[in-house]
Amino acid sequence: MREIRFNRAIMEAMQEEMRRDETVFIMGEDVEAGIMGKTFGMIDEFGPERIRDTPLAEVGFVGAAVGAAAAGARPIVELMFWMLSYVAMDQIANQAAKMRYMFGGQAKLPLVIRGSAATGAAAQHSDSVHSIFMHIPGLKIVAPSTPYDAKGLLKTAIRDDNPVLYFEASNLSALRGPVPEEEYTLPFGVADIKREGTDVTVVAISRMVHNALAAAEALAEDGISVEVVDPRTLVPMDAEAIRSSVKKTGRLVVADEAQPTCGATAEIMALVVEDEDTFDCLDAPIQRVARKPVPVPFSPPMERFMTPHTEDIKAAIRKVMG
Amino acid sequence: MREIRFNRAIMEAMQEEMRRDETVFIMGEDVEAGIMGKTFGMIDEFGPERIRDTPLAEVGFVGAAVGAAAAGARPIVELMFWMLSYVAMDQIANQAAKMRYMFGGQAKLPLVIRGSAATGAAAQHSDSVHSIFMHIPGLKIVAPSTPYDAKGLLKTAIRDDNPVLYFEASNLSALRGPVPEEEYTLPFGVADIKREGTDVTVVAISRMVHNALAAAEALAEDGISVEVVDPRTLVPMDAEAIRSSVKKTGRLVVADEAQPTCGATAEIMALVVEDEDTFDCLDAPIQRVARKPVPVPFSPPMERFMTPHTEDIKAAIRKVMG
Amino acid sequence: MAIGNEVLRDMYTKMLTIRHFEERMLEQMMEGALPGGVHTYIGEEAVGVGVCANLRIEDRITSTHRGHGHIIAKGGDVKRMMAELFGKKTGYCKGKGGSMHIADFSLGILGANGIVGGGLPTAAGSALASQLRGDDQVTVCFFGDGAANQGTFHEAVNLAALWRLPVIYVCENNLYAVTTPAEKSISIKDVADRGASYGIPGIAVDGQDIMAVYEATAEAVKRARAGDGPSLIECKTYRFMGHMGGKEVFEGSYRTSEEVEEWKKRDPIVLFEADLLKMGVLTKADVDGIDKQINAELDDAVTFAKESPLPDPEDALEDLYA
Amino acid sequence: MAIGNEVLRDMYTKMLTIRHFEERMLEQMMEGALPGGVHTYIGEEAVGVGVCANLRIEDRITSTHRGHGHIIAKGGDVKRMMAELFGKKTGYCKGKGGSMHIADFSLGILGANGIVGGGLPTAAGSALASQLRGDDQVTVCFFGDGAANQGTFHEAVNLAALWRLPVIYVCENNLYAVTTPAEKSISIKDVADRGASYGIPGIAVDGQDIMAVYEATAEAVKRARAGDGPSLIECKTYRFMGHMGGKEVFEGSYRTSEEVEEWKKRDPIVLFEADLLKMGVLTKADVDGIDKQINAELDDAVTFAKESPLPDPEDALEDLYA
Ligand SMILES: Cc1ncc(C[n+]2csc(CCOP(=O)(O)OP(=O)(O)O)c2C)c(N)n1
Ligand SMILES: Cc1ncc(C[n+]2csc(CCOP(=O)(O)OP(=O)(O)O)c2C)c(N)n1
Ligand SMILES: [Mg+2]
Ligand SMILES: [Mg+2]
Repeated sequence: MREIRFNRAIMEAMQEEMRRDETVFIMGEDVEAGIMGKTFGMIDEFGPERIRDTPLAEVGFVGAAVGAAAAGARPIVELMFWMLSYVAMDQIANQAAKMRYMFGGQAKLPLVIRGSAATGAAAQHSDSVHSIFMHIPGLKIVAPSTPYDAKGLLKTAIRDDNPVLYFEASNLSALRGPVPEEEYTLPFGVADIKREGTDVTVVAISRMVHNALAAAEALAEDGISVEVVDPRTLVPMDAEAIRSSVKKTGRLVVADEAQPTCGATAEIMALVVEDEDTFDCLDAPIQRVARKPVPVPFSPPMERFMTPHTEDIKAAIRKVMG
Repeated sequence: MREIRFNRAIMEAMQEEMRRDETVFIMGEDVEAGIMGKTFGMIDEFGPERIRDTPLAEVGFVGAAVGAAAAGARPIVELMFWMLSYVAMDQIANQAAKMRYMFGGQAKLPLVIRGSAATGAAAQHSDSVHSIFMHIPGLKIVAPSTPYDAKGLLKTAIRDDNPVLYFEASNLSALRGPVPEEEYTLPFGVADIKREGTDVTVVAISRMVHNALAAAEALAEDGISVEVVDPRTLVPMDAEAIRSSVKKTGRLVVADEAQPTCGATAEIMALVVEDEDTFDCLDAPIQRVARKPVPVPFSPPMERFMTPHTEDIKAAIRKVMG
Repeated sequence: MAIGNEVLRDMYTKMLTIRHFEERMLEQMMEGALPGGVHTYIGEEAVGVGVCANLRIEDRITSTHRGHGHIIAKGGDVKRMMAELFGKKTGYCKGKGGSMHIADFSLGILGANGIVGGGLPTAAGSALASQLRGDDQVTVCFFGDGAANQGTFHEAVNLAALWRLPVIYVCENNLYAVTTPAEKSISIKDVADRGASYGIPGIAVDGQDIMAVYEATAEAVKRARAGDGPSLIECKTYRFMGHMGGKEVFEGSYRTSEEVEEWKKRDPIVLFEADLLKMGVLTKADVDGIDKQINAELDDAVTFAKESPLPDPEDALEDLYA
Repeated sequence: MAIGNEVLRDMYTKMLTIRHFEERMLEQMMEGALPGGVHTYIGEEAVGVGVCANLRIEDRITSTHRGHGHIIAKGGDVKRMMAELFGKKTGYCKGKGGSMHIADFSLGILGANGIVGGGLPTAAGSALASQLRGDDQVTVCFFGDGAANQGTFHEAVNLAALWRLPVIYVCENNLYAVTTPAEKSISIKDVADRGASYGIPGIAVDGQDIMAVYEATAEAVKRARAGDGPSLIECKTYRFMGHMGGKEVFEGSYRTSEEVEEWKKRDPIVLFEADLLKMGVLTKADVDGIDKQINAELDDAVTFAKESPLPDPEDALEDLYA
């Protein structure tokens, strides 16, 4: 199968869906020039109406996307970085997420908001915020780890009639991976076992899937068999797949690039320990691998120190192996 | 000891601190008229400079409070309801929380933001958002359950040189409780055992403390001895107190009025199961008691159904008792 | 003005329907039948009706926390509105929304909003959907004097102006945001003058004079349908009741009863009725007939609301996702 | 204008220091010595220097992502700045901030900001702190043409106008926000005209002419110190380099090289130097001497930055709370 980059997979998904449905359009800062790489050149095919540069006004244009969706269009919003969701938070958390429900099911909000997080850009550009939005009912949340998943899930997101937040992890943009030429979509709420194993389960989110696979590979040499589960969508979350894996292995490590406190890692731990059958199979304390609880510092030695890496996953696995 | 209402305790804390330090002032919407009850009448003593009505502009006045704090004043911001933090999110999450750190320790930000959540006011007014802010390093988070704690913790918050978010639970405002006439403050990061017990630990947050105590009382008749732990501050979190209690009882229920997913409940569960010693003492799956995962609906039967109550805590306790 | 007599009669009927609807609602509130708070439109009827008389069914509006008048003006069904206020299953939102979240997408009512200023960007987005489709529908956004100071005002109106969106921003300046007088929250006298910041027409009209509102809107709608972009209309008006419910506790403290009485002399319904009688559009008998008919309709609405079933508690779990 | 020759010389020196600082930084960037991105101030030196020449040490500024010029203009130390860009422990933020978060509270530099528009409310707050204390310090807020469309602009300037805060809003209109031309993001020609929305003076000046900037600021500072409230000054200027780093990939696509060349003819340093030579404030020999002196200082700064130690990884855990 051909291999393409993560960013290319995202672009292809948008191109295909825009060809398929003319109500789909993209809006965001500098999308016409395509400075984030994911819309670069799309202006030529789709023109400035559908590759729509916005003023520097996140609550304005995110809110406009919400209203456009409520009125029958299908916007894709590009946030340069996800920290900009803080600026637009009300429109995401208290408008988009709640409209359908509070109107008793009247609204359809086919809206995708996508973006990445920065690295090497210090505190204000680097928050990984998916866990915050997991806390708010009414949003769907996607966190792909491979070009294949990125494309299939983004196409599904664009066809979904609900607000979908789509998180592109830092450092993945140039990752290559196999993606078929043929059209395909991937369902939400179905975890993918990225590697089978029997001794310990690692549930890893987005970029951390690759670290988990590297850790698994390394530890295989020591005779430890690691299963790597990639939830792919955080809402809906495939709790069953996670619990099944833990029931098999009896041990769990959870890895996410975000903050630990009230994070997706804590949620996955909770999903496991509140389930009686799974709890009964648990042979060791669960370990979480995440950022250290400080904002992201600028200088590389400090950033590296507070960011989770393959070694951290390995250490956590060794710990739960006892 | 005299008994005063929760709201009165909050007002007293502000009055005392404003008398003690003239750089402390209050700003917010309609604080002069005191429509939320907590500043009612304070205008007479402190005047409009220090009981400062703002325009309807949350990112503006929360940001102004951040700037005033950075420049040496000690603002207390009243948000009518905490959902307004969504509107001001960037100033809280990406400015106030990060400034000191990203400036290498230069800034001091003595800032308190306080507010409540509504009931009977449907989806957009009712989010309990403390878990969201727990996810963001750099903030301190207070969630008191009694007038005594409310006063002592708010005084500490006002004297703290960091941004402190102070959550006043819905339904607690009229609660009466003993509060000494003499001045006192309460430390952050020290949980309070609201009831001792030996069979099961209930960690309950804010309003749920009262439900947990009611559940404990009821189940005592069935011979179940429930320990109720009130963390009081969620950041810093007194993990040690929680773990000690669980080591003693071997069973845990966690209760919070907020959403479960990535919530404070999940975090407390994670703190327990990632700690080897505590995990080893755990005799049953942990249960969480929280809202059902939908926005808050308007109509009382539905709101009641999705809100956690004493019966839910009792059921959870019975479940972990096996 | 070439408005047909039928239209004028309909406008009068709508104004009176709003007035009586609110009065009935307050009666029910006093009887304890309403599970939540309400913001009345009494005194401001000329604005909603004068604006919406220019709209077609397919045209859309975004409304506010003080939304009942907008909804009736746009053709909303008083039965389903009243039932919603009662939290009944037959209400517009099946009891999920309550007073602050009534919507009727089939009539282009994109919903009331609990967040002040929340509808400004979504209205721009709704207009964008029309522009993208190439239809000639317009969107009207109602907002208050308080909302005129929200960042959403700036971002949304700027966006609408840049993209020449078919949207009309209608500021209902009733001189207060809760207890805060406009001069404490708007740094200039007329919100209308803020149109100049975006290069769009801004006009201030007497909001008690329905024909003035009608004419200003007619002009703006013409512009919008012709593709000439947005307009800003400020209607100077007054709420005759307290901010919430009927008479509020703060009444008198932030505005004098003389001021209230002064404004009540310019009751928009009384003024319009006098004009219509003078013009011979209505006779005294017509007026009585209309009044009777409205009262009969509202009797039905109240009965319908009372007799309708409450939602089942479990209904809370529905309507989250499409 | 009665500006002493020493002040003029100092202004010239500061401008040239900024220019050379940025050039050195770009050299270091090309050599791979900088771990993060940078936004240069080259071409805009007259703005920061012309403004800050009116300020005292105790006066405060809030800066932007394009902040190096402001910091040098306000008296910042090039050694600690350069070290910060290198991510070194000796930098202004101990390596935690990098280019976008340099601050020096001892000089009233309340920090650069990674969030466009983020400093607008905090500047108002800083001014509020002065007003509350009754000192006569002023605060200057720098922001870009892009930022002029953020909601924070509206909320903060409105607030400042209402409260007559001693703050000066300085818009650096360099015609682009990344690749987005101002006319695609600002719905009128002059940001200065937006002052009228708040009843405050708004003036547009030639940002390449340092004396024009100086004089406009002098007037605004006088107003602010006298308690007459805020002003808005728009400086029309141009960035000579790409949005980030030196020459960017998008150069040419969103602005023509003719346009760039045209603006470079109005290099603010060249213009000021010619004036000073003509006025006899400087001789050619002075110019050479200043240049030499600056270069020597910057040699030291680069050496200092290079030779300074990186932070220890664990330093990441410090400086979160006061
Ligand atoms: C963003 C936001 N801030 C504050 C509130 C609380 N609140 C509800 S209505 C209101 C006043 C609104 O004033 P205005 O816009 O003038 O509308 P009016 O009530 O006068 O019709 C306030 C402060 C809110 N709901 N949303
Ligand atoms: C709120 C926000 N939106 C978007 C960005 C990404 N971004 C960084 S700089 C920039 C352009 C800023 O333009 P302007 O305000 O004109 O300043 P300039 O770079 O031209 O000096 C953008 C869009 C950001 N950092 N913050
Ligand atoms: Mg009002
Ligand atoms: Mg610019």
